[in-house]
Amino acid sequence: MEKILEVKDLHISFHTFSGEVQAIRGVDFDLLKGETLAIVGESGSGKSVTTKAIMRLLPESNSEIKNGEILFEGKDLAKLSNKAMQKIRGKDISMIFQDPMTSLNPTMKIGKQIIEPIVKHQNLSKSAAKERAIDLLRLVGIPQPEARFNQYPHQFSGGMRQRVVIAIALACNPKVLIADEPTTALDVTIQAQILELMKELQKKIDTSIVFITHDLGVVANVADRVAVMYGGKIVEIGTVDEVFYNPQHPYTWGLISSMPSLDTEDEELYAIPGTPPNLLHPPKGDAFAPRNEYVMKIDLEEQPPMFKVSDTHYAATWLLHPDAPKVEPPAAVKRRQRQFPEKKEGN
Amino acid sequence: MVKYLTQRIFYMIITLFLIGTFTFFLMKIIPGTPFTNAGKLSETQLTIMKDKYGLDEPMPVQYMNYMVNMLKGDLGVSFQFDNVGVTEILLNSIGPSATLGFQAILFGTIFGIILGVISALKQNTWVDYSSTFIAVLGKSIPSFVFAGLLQYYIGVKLGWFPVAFWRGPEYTVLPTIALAMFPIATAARFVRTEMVEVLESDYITLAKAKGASWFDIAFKHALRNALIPVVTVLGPLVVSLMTGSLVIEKIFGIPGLGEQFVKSITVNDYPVIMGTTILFAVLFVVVILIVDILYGIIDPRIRLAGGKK
Amino acid sequence: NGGGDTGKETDTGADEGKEATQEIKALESQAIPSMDSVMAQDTVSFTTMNNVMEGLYRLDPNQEVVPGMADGDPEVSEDGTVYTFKLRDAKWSNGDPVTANDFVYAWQRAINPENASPYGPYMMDGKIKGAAEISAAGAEKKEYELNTLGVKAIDEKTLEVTLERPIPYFKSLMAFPTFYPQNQKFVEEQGENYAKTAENLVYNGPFVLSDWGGSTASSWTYSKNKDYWDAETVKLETVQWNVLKDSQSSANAFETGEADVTGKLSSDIVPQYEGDERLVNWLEPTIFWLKFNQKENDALKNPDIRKAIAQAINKEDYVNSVLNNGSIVANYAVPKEFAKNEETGKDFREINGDELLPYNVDEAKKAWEKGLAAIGKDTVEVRYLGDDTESAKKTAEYIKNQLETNLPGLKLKVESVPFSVRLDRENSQDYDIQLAGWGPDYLDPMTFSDLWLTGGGNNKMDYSNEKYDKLVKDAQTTLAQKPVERYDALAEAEKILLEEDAAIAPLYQRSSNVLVSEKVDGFTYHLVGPEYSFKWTSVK
Amino acid sequence: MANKEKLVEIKNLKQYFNVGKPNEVKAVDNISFDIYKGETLGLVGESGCGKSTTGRTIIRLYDATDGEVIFDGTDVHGKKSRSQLKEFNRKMQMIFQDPQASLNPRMKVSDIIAEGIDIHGLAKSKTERMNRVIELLETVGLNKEHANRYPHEFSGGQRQRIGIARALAVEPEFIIADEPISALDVSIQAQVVNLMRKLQKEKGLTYLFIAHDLSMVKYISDRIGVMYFGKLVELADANELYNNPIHPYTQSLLSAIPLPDPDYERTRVRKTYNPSMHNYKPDEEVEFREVKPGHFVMCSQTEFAQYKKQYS
Amino acid sequence: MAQEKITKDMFTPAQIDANKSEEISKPSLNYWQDAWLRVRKNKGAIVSLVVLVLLTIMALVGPHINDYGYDDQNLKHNNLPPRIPVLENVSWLPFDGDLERRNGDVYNVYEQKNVDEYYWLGTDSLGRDLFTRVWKGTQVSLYIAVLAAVIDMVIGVLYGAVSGFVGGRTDNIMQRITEILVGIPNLVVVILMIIVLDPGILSITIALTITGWVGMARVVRAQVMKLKQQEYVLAARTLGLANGKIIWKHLLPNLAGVIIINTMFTIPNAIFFEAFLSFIGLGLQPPLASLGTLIDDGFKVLQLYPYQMIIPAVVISLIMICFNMIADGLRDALDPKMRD
Ligand SMILES: Nc1ncnc2c1ncn2[C@@H]1O[C@H](COP(=O)(O)OP(=O)(O)OP(=O)(O)O)[C@@H](O)[C@H]1O
Ligand SMILES: Nc1ncnc2c1ncn2[C@@H]1O[C@H](COP(=O)(O)OP(=O)(O)OP(=O)(O)O)[C@@H](O)[C@H]1O
Ligand SMILES: [Mg+2]
Ligand SMILES: [Mg+2]
Repeated sequence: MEKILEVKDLHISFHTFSGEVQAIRGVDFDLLKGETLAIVGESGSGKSVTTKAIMRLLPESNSEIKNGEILFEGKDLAKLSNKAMQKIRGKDISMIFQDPMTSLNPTMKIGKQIIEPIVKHQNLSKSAAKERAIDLLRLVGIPQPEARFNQYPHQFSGGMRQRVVIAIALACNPKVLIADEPTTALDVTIQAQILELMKELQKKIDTSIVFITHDLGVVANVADRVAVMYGGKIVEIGTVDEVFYNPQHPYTWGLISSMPSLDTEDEELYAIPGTPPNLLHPPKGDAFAPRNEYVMKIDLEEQPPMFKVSDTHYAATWLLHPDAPKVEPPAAVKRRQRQFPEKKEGN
Repeated sequence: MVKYLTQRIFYMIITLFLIGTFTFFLMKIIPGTPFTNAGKLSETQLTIMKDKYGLDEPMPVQYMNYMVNMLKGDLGVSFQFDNVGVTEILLNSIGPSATLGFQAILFGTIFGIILGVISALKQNTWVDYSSTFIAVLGKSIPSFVFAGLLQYYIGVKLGWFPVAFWRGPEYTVLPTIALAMFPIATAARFVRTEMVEVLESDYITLAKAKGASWFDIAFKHALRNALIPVVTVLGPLVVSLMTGSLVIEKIFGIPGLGEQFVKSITVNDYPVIMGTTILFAVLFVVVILIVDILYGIIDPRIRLAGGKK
Repeated sequence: NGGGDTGKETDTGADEGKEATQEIKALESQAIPSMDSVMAQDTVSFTTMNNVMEGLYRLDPNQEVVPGMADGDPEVSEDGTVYTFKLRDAKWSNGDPVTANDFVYAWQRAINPENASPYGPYMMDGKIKGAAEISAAGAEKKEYELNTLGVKAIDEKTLEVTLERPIPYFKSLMAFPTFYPQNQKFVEEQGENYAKTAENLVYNGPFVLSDWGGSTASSWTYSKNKDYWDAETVKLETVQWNVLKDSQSSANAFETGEADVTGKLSSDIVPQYEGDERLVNWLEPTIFWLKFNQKENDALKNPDIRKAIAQAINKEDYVNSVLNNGSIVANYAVPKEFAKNEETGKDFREINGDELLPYNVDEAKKAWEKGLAAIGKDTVEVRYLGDDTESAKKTAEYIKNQLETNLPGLKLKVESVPFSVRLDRENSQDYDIQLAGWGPDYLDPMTFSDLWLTGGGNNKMDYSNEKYDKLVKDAQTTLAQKPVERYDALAEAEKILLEEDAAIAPLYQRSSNVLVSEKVDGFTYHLVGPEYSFKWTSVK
Repeated sequence: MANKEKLVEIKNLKQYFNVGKPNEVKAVDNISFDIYKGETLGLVGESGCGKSTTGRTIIRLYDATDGEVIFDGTDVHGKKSRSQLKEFNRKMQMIFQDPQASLNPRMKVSDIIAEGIDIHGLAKSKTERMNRVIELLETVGLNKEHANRYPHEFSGGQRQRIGIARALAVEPEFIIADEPISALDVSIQAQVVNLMRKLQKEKGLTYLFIAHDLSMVKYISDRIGVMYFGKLVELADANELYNNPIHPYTQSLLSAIPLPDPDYERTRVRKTYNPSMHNYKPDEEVEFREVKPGHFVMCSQTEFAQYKKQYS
Repeated sequence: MAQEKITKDMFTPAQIDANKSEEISKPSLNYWQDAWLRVRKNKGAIVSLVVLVLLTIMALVGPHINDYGYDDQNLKHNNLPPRIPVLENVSWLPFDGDLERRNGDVYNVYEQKNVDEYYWLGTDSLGRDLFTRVWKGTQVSLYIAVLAAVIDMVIGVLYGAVSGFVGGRTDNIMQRITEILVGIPNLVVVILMIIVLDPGILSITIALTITGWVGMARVVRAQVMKLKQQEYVLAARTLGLANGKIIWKHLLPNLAGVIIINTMFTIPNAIFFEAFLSFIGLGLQPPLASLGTLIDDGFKVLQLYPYQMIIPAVVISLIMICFNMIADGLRDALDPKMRD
């Protein structure tokens, strides 16, 4: 399939009072046309920074792309002028944010907020734009869109606001949609509706989606492929089945084990010990090493490369090195793994 | 809304009543008479004059009379001006003051906002620093100094605008600028602080993500959200500017309320002092009400009936 | 010296050959509070009336009393208490003739307690017969008869005035606007509206008032009155007035040609025009002095201490460096260049000279020691009361510094208060030392001398000296018609006041400064009452 | 469990906001339930349904509009003396949702934790106070080095543990945990939940655990109550509720939970809930009824009959 | 990645102390230390702080540096422009004792008046040394600034905090009271004070106390209404903390930023309010001066002796700019949001 977006060896730093924060330390991935790539990882692992870098929305004052390319349809976005970037934003690539409560301008009517990108990018007349906006509202399932058009955000419920944000993102039929935790702030029932809506719309306009979340349940629901981030790097990437049923990286194991399933009863939940790495002083070796039960000496010395597990599945852990001792993944993971080969054959 | 307004107006009346009462009794304990040539008056003549102006009545009676007359809309007769009603004096002098005040607020706010927006956009650059500098200067140097400098350099040396008097639009230019320095400084500082915060909010990021230009972001998206505190501080400022700045009016020879008020205080012209105070207070409470209504207009989330009490 | 003309004859301007437009722009420090001559009480009103109306007499550029509505000099009775004035043919601006009854009407209005005129009783009580009685009756809410006032219209053109006692300066008093005539018919027609705006007035002066919207108006115009009896003397077509209080602004307006004549300048501005011909300066008959309240303060009751204080202030430095506006040192209690003896034509000051209580540190120190010994103290603390104006405060600073430096052991506590508060405290004698000034309303030393009579309305410092009282009383009564003796008595009294008692410590006699453009010819100011006359002014 | 001792009884509790104004909100509308000693009662429901309000009213952050909260036999909302109130404050504590917002950024961790100790005079001396703080820190898995630090130096999970330590400092019997894990990320949620369970075992604590994430709630709770628009619509044993949800809203809620299992997700069908589906008649009494032993459902008489037939 | 370095033995399990990862690697700084670190990185704030300290030192020491007392009058030497040894020879510096007449003539006043002394910043109309007076005035103005700040912080903050925290009827009444206070023109209030008070520092203090804090009270009230819903406040309440202590321990420290910024708005107002009070005779007793009164006085002779106004104006502007820069720095440093 055609690659629409490629991120190559991206390094991003922030200059803060305390020093240089190396938030992204070599991120590689690509996004295929029409697919959904989920990025998971704990808080602070660099998910948002990666996506903001794609949109060039990082604060100009203290952020710096130290290295790497962001190729969108062959153009390197990192090198585009501001003007040119404005043309791409909202038209070719658009974005949905985590919190629907804060991502709409409280003092601007909903309609105006939707019309804005349409007028800006599609050269439609005001009335045509309005029609399009109302269509969009209807499309995302807002009842009485004509009446709602002239209301303010505070008159909408959380779920409806998130629909509006989605409508804005979809206004110009973007080729890439980046959703940064679009449902974290919503409760489960509404989350489910929004996820359904997004999938439905994706089918209609065939966009590619980068979906950020730390909820593995949501990932399982929406993703075609999954990238797991830790400490500013992607540590594992693969299809959703591969990552869920045959995870390779100890961090992924930890993530999966820490979620109770409906049949976990009295046993204690697995909790990854320790705290995330301090990106002001990133460790020399594997960033995950201090929290890794299976840590080896090499983890403390060298950063692991991406080891190939299958054509679509890679993981950055020394455990995959041929010299590494074989380790047993935790029970919770093994339970899934057992089912996996059958599934794979079934596919 | 109606209920809210009635309640507000009820409070306004109480406030006005208290202010009126306070000022009235204050007038009475001020030493001295309202008669400018009191030094030359004999006892008999003083008695005659007090009698004429009702100053010989017992205090409670004078108070009742005043309050009753005020309710009828009669603010009494001035002492310093022969046979001239206070209402007439106020009406005559509020015009120039209000015109100036309005222009100064308008110009000051617009200019201040632009200054504030620019420095928020260019945070921590020399643009920002110089606008901060201007703002601090505007706050730390009294307006009469600007007035004096403007009059001398622009009026006398360059001759671009008339140095004084009140005869038409061109006469308002210099005093307006002098008077606007303070609102400029205030608006600029507040807008900057608030804008910096607003510019970090999610909806601004979303606006950027939509591909909006910096101009749209600053003026269409951010500004309105940054205006609430500006409105809060400018509200009372409007009143004080509209009711006149005595020094500016003195320097530019403007027949306004500020000058009038100071004059009436120095000559103990009680009715004019009272009248001005009440006018001031009315304007003040009305402006506060307008500010609260403006909140609702600027920010649709704040509904009158709900949030603010 | 009378003042009058400024700017020596210069050829500039005349070269142009074409007739200059007779228009002047002038500045005034405040609006006109009242154009009703009966109700007016301030200089701006008086000045305006002086130019658009006229009484029996007016002051000319040499400060001489010249006939106005009166036709020549009055006939005075033997005892000097009955004056009979003949009126000339003159018209109000509405065409009505000016009659004797207009005077009677106006004067009766001025004394009528119902009107509570602020100046009427002050100018008339004790002078015009019956005035004091009417006032008293009014104050006690008793019946009174306005006809009992000593003013009668013998016929259309003859006015008879009866005085309480002979008043040598009575003619000059008649130039004061409170004694102007009023057109009865017009006033009664207008009722409440009389004098509200320029349209609600009739004029009989050199100009008529126009474009005056009333008391709060900040500009107005004098336009030449074609019907004025002496219209041919009047050259100016218009004088356009604007209110501008700030001196610096006035100077700026003057510089840009927006004003040809400014109001009186504060002393800060004067040095800017040092040596500039356009700065017109004259000595006012206003003296500033320190009043010593002798009611309670033991130290101030002691004449030596008072003398010490009076002599310890370097007035020379003060007028030259602090005021720096042409004001002069005053070592006297009656001003210079003020009252001339009607018989000899000599200035009152020539009798006593002007070294009555001069600056002398040694003397002051001696007196101080003596005084301290007498009261048995070596430190004295007194309160100093002054106005809260800029210059009064500067004066206070200077005096405090001088006294505390020159008189060891003296401490001054300065209190600067608004004018009305100062008056109030003066009335209740709630002060120790007070900086006060006195400006006269008529041209006679008596306006200064009677201030210090025992229990006098303006004494307010418990000063009392029988000899002083006798001399002044004599001047008022027995010597009233003997100008030379009268002046001598008053001069003698002044010596007692200052040299013997040091009841007050005179500081300076104030001078006025205005800017007058070169094109203005015949700029005329006055020393009492109204400030300016434009009757004799023209554009070169 | 029904025979266990009741610790808290909530009877007909109502909490309305802006009473009498046009924007009146019935945040909690007449709910009743009991909490037994030593159990964890989970409370779930969609955002804005009144979960937090219920918790806050129970702990008296709000004065109830109506109803009673009986704690250990006395009515919490009855007028009480200062000392009684203090005692009550000691026995009942709360853990908040936002670990960032619930710690004063300007206070040291030791002072935050010791606040309750100070208020209730639980330490006689400085050293005793400090020892107590250290003990608490260790209880929640932090160490004494952390005592002198400020909240912003901690990660979310650590902050939440500090919040727990603060609540524990006064040795409460009953803790209301208002979405204690919603703001945390998955791996840290596990830490906090483990800690809470450990403490419960060790100290015999009773929890009211508010959340909207049902899988965690199921894991930690003994019984679960489901709220909808200010009303409690279903209350049952955790397993029972999961396996046999009766109220259509509960069913819809359960069907919406995404599980970390792609296969399951591909086949999941979501049920929707629409309050009008009940078709209640105006005069029908909709009440909280016991459909099965220990399993209560908000239903009308007809529904009750139907549920009974269907589920038991 | 250097493959050759990788050896087999590197693939043996390593020992890592699990507890170690709970440790925080940053050194422990307390809140204020941390804030100070941030302020220190803000160059503007630091330069301003240094300047302000220098100004303060000068305010204390300045009046004693030369031989002139702040109230020594010498009328022979009045209205002299600044002249400084050495610098007087640098032509573009205004320290040569020259003045310009209205007509543009430049003349040396010292020569004209035969003065040999040097007055570094010139003299005023009473011949007092401006250098000494300016620093004396700085003393007073700094006092006023501090006073205003204290009043703002004590009364304004407390009033606003109580009003906002208690809410309801109390809030309503307290708001009405401030409305009345603001509604009465300042001038009228001042008249009242003239009657009751003796002029001097005390009456300045009282005057400021009556009117100076209202703005702060409003801002604080609004903020408190926001903050009191914060969970840490609720937490304190569930622990049984009394309201007063909640305000003191929890709310006030978190208002620091707002309070600082608002104080910066109060200070210049206070400095000129003092000048105004002095102007009407309620403020400082001459010969004492403040920067405000010096500016007032200097303004009168601006065109004649411009230095008499410019010098105090420069000092006051310097003080205000420093205050503002420091305030900005502090605000940023104290803002928890600005932390990394
Ligand atoms: N503007 C900034 N200045 C300094 N550091 C920043 C900035 N933005 C992000 N960072 C740092 O970059 C790192 C990655 O942050 P990022 O927001 O990408 O995390 P995330 O994976 O999206 O986490 P979350 O799940 O909490 O959203 C963090 O350590 C963060 O502190
Ligand atoms: N102080 C208050 N004043 C007015 N209304 C309030 C107040 N507090 C809560 N409400 C309203 O009461 C209802 C219930 O709120 P509550 O916070 O209890 O919901 P919740 O179930 O905890 O939601 P969430 O999951 O979002 O925390 C909401 O509609 C809310 O808007
Ligand atoms: Mg993020
Ligand atoms: Mg809640």
